[in-house]
Amino acid sequence: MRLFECILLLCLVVCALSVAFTKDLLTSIIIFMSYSLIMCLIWMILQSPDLAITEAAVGAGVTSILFFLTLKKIRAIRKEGQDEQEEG
Amino acid sequence: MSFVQNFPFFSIIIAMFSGIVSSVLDGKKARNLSLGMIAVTTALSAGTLIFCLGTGESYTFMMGHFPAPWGNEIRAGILEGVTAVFFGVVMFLAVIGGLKHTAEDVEEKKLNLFYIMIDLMLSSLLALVYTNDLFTAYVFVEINTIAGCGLIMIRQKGRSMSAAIRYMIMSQLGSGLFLIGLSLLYDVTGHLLMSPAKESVNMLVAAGSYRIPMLVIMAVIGVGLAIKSGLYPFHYWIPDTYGYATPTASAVLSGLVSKGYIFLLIKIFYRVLGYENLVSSQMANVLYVFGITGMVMGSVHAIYETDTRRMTAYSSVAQIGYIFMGIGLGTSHGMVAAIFHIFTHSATKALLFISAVGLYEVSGDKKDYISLRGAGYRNPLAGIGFTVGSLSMVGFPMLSGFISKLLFATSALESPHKMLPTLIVLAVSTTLNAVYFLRLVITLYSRRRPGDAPVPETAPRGSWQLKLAILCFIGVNLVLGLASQPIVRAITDGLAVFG
Amino acid sequence: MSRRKDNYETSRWLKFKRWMDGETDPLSVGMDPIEVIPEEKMRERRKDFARRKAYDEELSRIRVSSAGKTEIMKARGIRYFQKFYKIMSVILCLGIILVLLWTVAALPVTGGAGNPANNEVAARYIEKGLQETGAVNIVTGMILDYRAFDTFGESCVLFIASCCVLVLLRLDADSKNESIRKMIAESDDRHFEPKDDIILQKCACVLVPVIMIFGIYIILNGHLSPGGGFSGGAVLGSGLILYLNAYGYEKMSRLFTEKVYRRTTLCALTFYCLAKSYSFFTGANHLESGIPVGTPGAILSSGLILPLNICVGLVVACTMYVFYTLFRKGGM
Amino acid sequence: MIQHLLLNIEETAAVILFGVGFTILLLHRNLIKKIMGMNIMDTATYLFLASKGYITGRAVPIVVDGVQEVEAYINPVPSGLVLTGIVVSVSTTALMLSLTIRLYERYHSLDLDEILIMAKEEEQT
Repeated sequence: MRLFECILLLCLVVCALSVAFTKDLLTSIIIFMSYSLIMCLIWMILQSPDLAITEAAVGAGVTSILFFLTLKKIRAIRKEGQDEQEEG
Repeated sequence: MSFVQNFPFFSIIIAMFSGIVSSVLDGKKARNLSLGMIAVTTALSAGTLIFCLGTGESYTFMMGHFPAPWGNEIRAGILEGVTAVFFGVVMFLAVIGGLKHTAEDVEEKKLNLFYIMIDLMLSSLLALVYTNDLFTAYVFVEINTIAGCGLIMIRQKGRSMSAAIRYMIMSQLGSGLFLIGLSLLYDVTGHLLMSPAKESVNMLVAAGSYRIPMLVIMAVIGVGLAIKSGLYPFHYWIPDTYGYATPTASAVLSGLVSKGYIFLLIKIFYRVLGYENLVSSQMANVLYVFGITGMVMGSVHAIYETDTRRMTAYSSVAQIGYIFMGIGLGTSHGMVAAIFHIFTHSATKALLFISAVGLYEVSGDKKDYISLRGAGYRNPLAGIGFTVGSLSMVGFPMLSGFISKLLFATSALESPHKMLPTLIVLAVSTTLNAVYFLRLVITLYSRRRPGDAPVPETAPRGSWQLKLAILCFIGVNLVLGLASQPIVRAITDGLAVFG
Repeated sequence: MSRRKDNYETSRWLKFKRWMDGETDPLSVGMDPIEVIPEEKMRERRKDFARRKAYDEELSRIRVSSAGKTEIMKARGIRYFQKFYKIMSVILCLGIILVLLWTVAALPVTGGAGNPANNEVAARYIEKGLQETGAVNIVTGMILDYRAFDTFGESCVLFIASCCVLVLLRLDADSKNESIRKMIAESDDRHFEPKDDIILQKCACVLVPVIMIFGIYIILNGHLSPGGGFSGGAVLGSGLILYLNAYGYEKMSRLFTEKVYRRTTLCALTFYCLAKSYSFFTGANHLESGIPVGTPGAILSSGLILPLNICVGLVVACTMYVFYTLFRKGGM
Repeated sequence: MIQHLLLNIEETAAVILFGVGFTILLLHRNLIKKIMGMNIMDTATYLFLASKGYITGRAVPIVVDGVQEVEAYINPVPSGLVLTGIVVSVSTTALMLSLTIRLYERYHSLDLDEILIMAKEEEQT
């Protein structure tokens, strides 16, 4: 169990670093989502199911949805801008 | 237990409740509710203050059925009472003074949301003043931050939104550091309430254990709250934030929000970490150095600015430097001076921002200070208000700034190592203050030149609310300047029972 | 590129590397990747912006600034600053980590029963929590009874954040300029809204009730099992979002409008505020609160905790849903 | 020191994550990355707190079979604090993301420095 926990913690650090270094935003959001899920597992190991359930619903769920929506909105705005440019 | 002792709790809850109710009201009703709420909470705080002055002691108030180390608690004393009354008064006048501009700057349908921010801002400030629990402090710091961000970006201009995101980023950095400091503190003491936490901190210090964590805790909490209150090296968000928000928001943010954090910092230093530990661990000296750098650099930046409101904002950086210098002096007199300067600065800065609005109104809303030439004749009351504020900042006798400078100077005489640098920096900073504030005042009262931009023909639009607010602020300044003795005594007494 | 061998071209490593660099995006076929813009493009981009400004009604008054000398100077200054930035960021990161590691090395060992944090405070929560609060889940009992003021503050944080998002993203139909933008936003949204996607609808048909029931279970059993108002509310909110995605705004508006949102949050928060004020007031004045604790373990037990959990759950579910709709189209 | 760090492996990981998140929040230029950095920083603090409540060999703080000895359960305080903290961080995330959307609508950029320059130019002209 201890070994498993260490591996998970290592994964966390790797995820955090790759969030910092990936160039594509969608990729980094997905990595961030998996970061939340790993965090949720660690909290399960640390005997706090309350936190795990909240993190799964909020961190991996709602926060990621909000990030995705932001990205989508930005794409929509960008598209609009491009259309306008072509017309002009 | 007398009924008056419930008042701090009532004031926090009333402020929160009116915020919640405002979400379904329309703008005007929300405004009236908000104004009424601020008046009521100020009265309640005054009641608390009178009660505490009568007993001369502080008391704790259980939030729930469980006593100290288990349940939440708030605590009220003379110092808390004075601060709460003062915050209430400044908030009320700032809201009154900016009423007309608020209605112009905010979309009509979103006006009630603005007053929700004001209500929750006041409740969080009161909670920060009264709280006796570290984690409650964290939660209300967050409310304060988000409400502050809301107040900045409610104007929905490009510049104010970019200022808002900058403010949010810096505040989040501060909150993150503050939270990790709390976690470390919880780890080594096992308490979140201030009084038990202080007991175990004292035990740890006496036993000499956990030296490194204690040092890091002090550093991290100090830096976190210093970032949030805008001490010099972390001040980059201040000019944009104060310069481009709606007038009420500028006055509230500069006058109250940063002061709330500083008050919390003083509270944590006194009631948890122990001021003597702070002094012996050299953290006080670090704050002192930051403070005196800020005093000089803030003023230098202000001299280079041409936009009046940004200039005033940079002067805030310098004044926050004064407060941290007072904390860093390491004597109780220095602390009294710092707390008195909190009051001075919030009254004066709010006065400056509000009367600057009155001057802009008659000069065609130009940002440049040159365009204010002659504005003092066009809107006399705002001109007088701005002059009084400037003179107070410079340290003119009879006004509040003079008293706080006097207090700083006398307290500096007590600490032999810091006496010389403090006095020199005080003199330099006062000179620099005089340079840019008097330049502004002279501009206000100089004749217009032929090349100046034409002044709009409209008569001075200064509403009666603005005039009332300016008059009251001048009054507050004079009270702080002329009748400073009882206030200083109250602060001294309050600090004595604070630890 | 052309001189590379075929097997390298198709190797997984290259694909992975490209994916990491954001060149190709296997996950979003047909969508253009949003990447971090290199500095060289900045001036170009700013010109784009200037051109775009002409279309913008609000910004039309602002004259397109000619790319004068100052601008180039600024861009160059920023480029130098950025290199400095990168080096500084690494140094700062390492510095913070080292200081904190130095601290951690001096902290008590994790998992030790005798650590300072495991003192009489935690002991009382465990030993007497069941009798004093009636909650089987000690954490819930702690946050909703012993330290309820914090939790009330926390709901206010959520409330004020939703107010700020409303300020930023709600498009009111009244004002002239905004109405145009609302139309744009709506027409845009229809691009993305799946119209009668049969697979999604059938899946949602099965999943939405399950998610809802799970969310309600978490809320109602907050004092008996892991979970509580907040996590349950988030689950409920995501159920609502799924329903919205499958069936569209029209069907949703029969069930949930802005009025419903406002009233629900108002009622829930008012009840929360009044209930907790009553309990704080009686507690501080040493009065009996008169709220029965009930038999621990039963669903109707533990005094105010169950209704408070329901309130928090409602607020959170509504807020999450409202965040979603505001982000998507700026209204409900 | 290294040995002690290995004993406190959760805290070690937490402070490393804190440093990474802090740096992303402070110095990354992309706004969305900044927000993610803020989230990483917050969750790192929560991991730190949660590991402070953990006691080896003890169970979840939910009373089972009426056992109410201190020796049976882990410390419930940090869990409660973290629950509160998670709500705070999701609220600030939503607020900052909505600000990002508004800024992108206006300036068509996610780069904070660029946004600040453009805002300044817009003001001056």
